[in-house]
Amino acid sequence: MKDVSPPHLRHNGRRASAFIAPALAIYLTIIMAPTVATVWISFTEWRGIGDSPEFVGLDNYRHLLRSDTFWGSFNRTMAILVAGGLAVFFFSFLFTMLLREMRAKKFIRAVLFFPNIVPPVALAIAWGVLLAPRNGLLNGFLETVGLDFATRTWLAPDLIFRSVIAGLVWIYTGFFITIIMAGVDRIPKHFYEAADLEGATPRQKLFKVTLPLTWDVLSVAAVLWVITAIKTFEFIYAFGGSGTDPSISTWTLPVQVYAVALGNRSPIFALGQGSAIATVMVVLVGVLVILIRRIMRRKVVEF
Amino acid sequence: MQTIVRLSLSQRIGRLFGRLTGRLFVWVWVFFSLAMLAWLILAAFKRNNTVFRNLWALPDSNEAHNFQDAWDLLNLTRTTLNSILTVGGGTALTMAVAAPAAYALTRMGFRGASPLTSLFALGIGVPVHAIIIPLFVGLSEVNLTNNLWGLTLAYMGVSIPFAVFLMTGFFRSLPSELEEAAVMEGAGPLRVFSVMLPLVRPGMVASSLIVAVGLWNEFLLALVLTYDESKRTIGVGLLNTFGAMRYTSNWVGLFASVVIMLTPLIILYTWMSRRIIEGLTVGATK
Amino acid sequence: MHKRERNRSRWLALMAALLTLALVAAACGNDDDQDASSVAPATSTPQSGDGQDVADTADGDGQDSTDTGDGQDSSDTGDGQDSSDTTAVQPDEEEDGTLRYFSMWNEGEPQQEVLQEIIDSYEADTGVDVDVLWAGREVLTSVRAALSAGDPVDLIGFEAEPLAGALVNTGETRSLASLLDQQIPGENVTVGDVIPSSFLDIYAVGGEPHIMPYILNSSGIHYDGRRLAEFGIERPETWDEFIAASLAAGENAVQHDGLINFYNAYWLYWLIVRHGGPGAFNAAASDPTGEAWRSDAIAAAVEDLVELVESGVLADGYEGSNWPIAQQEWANGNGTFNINGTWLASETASYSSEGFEYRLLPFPTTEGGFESAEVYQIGWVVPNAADSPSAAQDFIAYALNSDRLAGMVDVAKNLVPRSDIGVPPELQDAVDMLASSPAGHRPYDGVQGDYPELWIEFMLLDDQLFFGQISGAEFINRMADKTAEYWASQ
Amino acid sequence: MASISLHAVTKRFLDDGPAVLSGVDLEIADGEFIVLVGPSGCGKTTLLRIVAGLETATSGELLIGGSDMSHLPAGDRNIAMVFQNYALFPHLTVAENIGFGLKIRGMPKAERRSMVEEVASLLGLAPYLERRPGELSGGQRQRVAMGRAIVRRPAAFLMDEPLSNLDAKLRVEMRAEISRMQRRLNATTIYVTHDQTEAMTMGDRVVVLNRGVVQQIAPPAELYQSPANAFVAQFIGAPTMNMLAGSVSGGRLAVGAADIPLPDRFEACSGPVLVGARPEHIGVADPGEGHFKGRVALVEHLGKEVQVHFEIGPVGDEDSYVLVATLDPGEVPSEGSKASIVLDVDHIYLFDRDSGSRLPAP
Repeated sequence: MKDVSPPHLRHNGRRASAFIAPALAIYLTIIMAPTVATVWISFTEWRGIGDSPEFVGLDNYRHLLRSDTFWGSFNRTMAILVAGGLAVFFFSFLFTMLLREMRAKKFIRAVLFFPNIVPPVALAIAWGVLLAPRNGLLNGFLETVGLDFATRTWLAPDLIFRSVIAGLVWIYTGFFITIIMAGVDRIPKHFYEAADLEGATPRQKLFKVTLPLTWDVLSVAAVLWVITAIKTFEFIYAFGGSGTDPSISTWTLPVQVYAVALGNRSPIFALGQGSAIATVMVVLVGVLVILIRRIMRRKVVEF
Repeated sequence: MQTIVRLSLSQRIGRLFGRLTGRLFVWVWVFFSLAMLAWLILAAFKRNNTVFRNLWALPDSNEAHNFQDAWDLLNLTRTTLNSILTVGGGTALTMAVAAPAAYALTRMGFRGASPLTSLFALGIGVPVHAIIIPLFVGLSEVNLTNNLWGLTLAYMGVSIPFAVFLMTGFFRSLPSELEEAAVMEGAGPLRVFSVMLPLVRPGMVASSLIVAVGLWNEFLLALVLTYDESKRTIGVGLLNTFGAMRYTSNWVGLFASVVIMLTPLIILYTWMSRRIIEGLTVGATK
Repeated sequence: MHKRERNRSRWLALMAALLTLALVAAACGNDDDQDASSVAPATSTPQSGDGQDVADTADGDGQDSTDTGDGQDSSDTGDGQDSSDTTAVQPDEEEDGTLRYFSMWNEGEPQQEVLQEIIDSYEADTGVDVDVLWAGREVLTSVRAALSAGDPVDLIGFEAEPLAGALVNTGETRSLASLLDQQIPGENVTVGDVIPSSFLDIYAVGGEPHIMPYILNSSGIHYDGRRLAEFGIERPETWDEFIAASLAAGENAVQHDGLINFYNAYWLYWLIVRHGGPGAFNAAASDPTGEAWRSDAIAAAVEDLVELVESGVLADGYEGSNWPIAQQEWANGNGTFNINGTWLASETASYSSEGFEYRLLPFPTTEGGFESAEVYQIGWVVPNAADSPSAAQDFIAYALNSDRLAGMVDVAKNLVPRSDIGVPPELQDAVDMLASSPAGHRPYDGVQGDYPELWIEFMLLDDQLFFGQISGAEFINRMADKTAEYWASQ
Repeated sequence: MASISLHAVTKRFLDDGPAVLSGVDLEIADGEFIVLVGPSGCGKTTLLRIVAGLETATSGELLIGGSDMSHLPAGDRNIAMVFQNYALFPHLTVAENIGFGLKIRGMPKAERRSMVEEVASLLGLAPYLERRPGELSGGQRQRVAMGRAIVRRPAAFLMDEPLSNLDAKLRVEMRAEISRMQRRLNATTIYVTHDQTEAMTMGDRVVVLNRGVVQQIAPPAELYQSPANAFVAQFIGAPTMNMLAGSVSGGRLAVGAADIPLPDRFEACSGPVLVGARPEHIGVADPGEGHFKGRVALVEHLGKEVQVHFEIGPVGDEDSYVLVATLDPGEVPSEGSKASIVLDVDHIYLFDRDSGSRLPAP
């Protein structure tokens, strides 16, 4: 095939590779090769350096399928993804709509975004202090204002994970408001003016103007949420506290990877096992991202 | 603003009410976030034995030594230095390789740019947990565990995908004439790049901030790839402090540590929040 | 320190009690049945008059160390051949005068302060540079990282169970047999003279000690002595009495941090050991068919646990209490009982209410059940990968000096394995418990250390039982299945 | 300065895609000012970029100063280009922008400075040398872009609609200025525009392009007076030439109901044709005379003259068509009135109905 690119771009494959090579090399070494290696390790039983990995085929996966701990972690991860996701997107949209007409918009957005730059350990400490069963700020507040009946053992087994999700929603809503608001702000004002002239209700404006015109941004946001939800580790790990292992009732997939493969108070160093869970995470992200792109791609509108 | 459709009184009241409750809700959320921060800051000045007794009391004495304790326990001079080295170094090096890569991917029009861009984007979805085991083993093999260079390298690796993603957004938004003008004037690829680079300075600043904040708060890699006290970063330091504080039940000291860690972030944030927020949105909406 | 003198006699009894522990350990299905039983003769040696003789075990190697005051080769079991292998390696290695020590303590904990003092004086006395890492409880993660990186780790100090599970049982530690003959600097005794072999034998490999304890813990139910009087309650001894006492002990009778899985596990593990005897829990976990879970003893234990949960004596919100909140409350006088390790006195010392009288209730007995005490050691190991193994041994010997180790008693309020140092007054009950107990067992009956993966599944199910989410029968069925599955996958 | 030759230049962006340029042949003399004009999408910018080296021709040959440059990178062709939106580097000062190419060529600072100042004073930019482009007006930016092109004395200038971002008044001024500058520098120049006024006023010769094919290359006057085909005839001239379908036989032209005798120069023609008549060659005849009967649909007063739209044929009929005439203000009929319309047959053009080419071939 004849090269018809302009002369200054002619040898750009070669020139560009000089530009890309450093980033690509590091990326492949630090991200891609280890990912592949993780998949491979997931088919072995291995305690780490000094021990030789023994190929065990799908044993690790079979073991996971039967493990209550794994399914607990899996379900909690999915709970963050789905329940947390619905809440995050609901609040993000609600706030975006409300903030459009509020004067302190920038200030509020900055406050809501703030948890995203705070170390998750600090957030986890704060969240723990808030929800402690006795002495907790929330219960203390409720008692102070006379709402004693509303106090709960927020960290009891039936509530603890909802409390964790609530914490994540509190943290991430600010982030997604920011993204969605940017998408909404891109929509030219005249669409809304036209809708107003036609007498559209706020709900109609949301469904007929805002949603279709922010669809591509929403698709990016949804992908980011999937990644965020499945990756979330620091907050949950630190929420269980340091110095002891996080309670098994708060384990998610990444926490379990850490607990079985990397460390813990009484470590197992089951690298094969941990890699199998990590592989499940990668597959989960992959499948969901592809799914979201498929579902949301068609409806992109140019304006 | 004019509306053609007339609303009945009850509809109008309903709408007003809806808007007011909505705004109230927003302010409650904002207040809640600020109140929690305020409580932590105040608690850092309280006494350990009364801090949970009287939740809403103001500090009755200035327990500044909480901060001294926290400072020592966090080993703050050391951990801050380590964090600045690894986060600063990691961010600078990430941008140093991500910017040319993003430039080449968007502006050099070579075949394969698009699949390569996707390949980089793929990395955003890879959880750290999926790489950390082989990464740890591999870095051990080359003696880069428990080593700030090794950690910096790992930080580069995990930051590159997002940085490239953000920077391609910024580069894509530049007009191609500028580049062509440079080419016409006889500039080679490096020169053209150096002419284009200042044009994406806002993008560089925003991307650096986002990468740096992410790394500053990171602790899994630091926890697994280093173990030595002298190699601890501030994120791991806070986690360890949390652990130690629980054994000694020095809650106010813990709050003081949190406050110490938050202070630079709050200052940075009040100063730079617009940049951070806008930088993020360019990446997501372009 | 006249306290120490007073306590000395109690120690004699304690040591005697511990003799049986090795037997239990041998029986409870550690992989090395052979090795464990080979130690048995040694442990059955002594009933003799003074503590040092009791402690004097047979592990001394062939060569006589002449400076150990009293001749002690009497009970030599003749395994000198074995240990000479290990001793032979050590002198050849080049040591650089630095000792890399990974410790489980966090900075600011009293034990850390005591150790720091020992380290400082060791450095001053010997010129050896001790490079210590206060790693906290995830110390083994750091150890793994260091070993993988090929960095030297000469000495690791941690709880014996995870040490055994993660390092000793996988053959990554050195024999400390030669250490037993080493003289303790500043004293005219050897290590073997003062550390009872019964402790060492629990985690021995091939008859040789690998973990050298420096702190001794146990667990039981703690209370403020003044409170029972306040409520007019007799000190309960049996399970039924304990439940009755708890019901009478006012609000939040039993404080408990329910978010700590292994605190929750205390109850059931103790109940199983009480009903089925030491080793019963371990036996259930090590039964490849899982059927051992269906024993009467375990059924009775589960029934008792359900009784505890349903009686309502557990403090409000115990399921959602994150350590150390419940123990803080308890130490502040809100609540009567708290099941915990004997470190509780040390941990709560800084915030307990004024005049707090630390008392310990041995875990209540059950009808027709067994008596036994938990022996929870914290000790040192020297990994195979150590660069300076002999410096590590020197340090251990140095730190075991009675004046230096006394800091663990006086400052950190812990028990130590040396009989001649004494006990902190807060732990008088613990010593009495250990001394009067006819038998001993490992923490969690060794399940945590021996089967860490199964242990996680156990804690998960135990939590559900403890929080009233599943029935006793369901628990037993699922635990039996889990165990069978676990063994099938091994 | 140098001549530029294009031989059979063809460009496809996709291998099997449509040709954006097909078989373009063009000889540009040294110092000549050539304007490329055509509707948007006709390929004029692509042609310019091929000369610049920003695109490569799929086939064909490009010679600059007699040597083949087809495969030389843009920077090595010694050509300067002025972009539509000026493409000034926003972070550089005016002086740095102008001197950019000199700097790349490694010219010493002092020498560079004096050249930049010389060019700046030529363009009236001397007071602004230390400003950045963002602080300049549109016209000034345009001059900076010119300056950057001029300063390195290139073999040729390429200009890609350089005036389209200016307002109408400024555009007229700059047009003249560029022409003056070009003459003064005697620089070979290729100028792309879609504005026929610019084409007619500035070019020594004009190249009319349509759909990638050169329609005609000629000086402006010739282009107007002697268009090679119907496309050129309609593209050049404002208002547009009227174009009617008709047929010729026996020296007579039939258009609708009209039957018009043709002058001798058309004697070789016959068959279906397009009749082209410029508005100034359409007049009003006395009632009863004239070639067409129509209504005055619209009258536009432009001052010096008046444009009148005549509608021929029944109102609303799809066969109806409009003829536009330019009349003197004195002879304007009133809107809505009936009118007889006459063609100035001495000035009409005939084109082949199928190929559009001029009849008889010039």
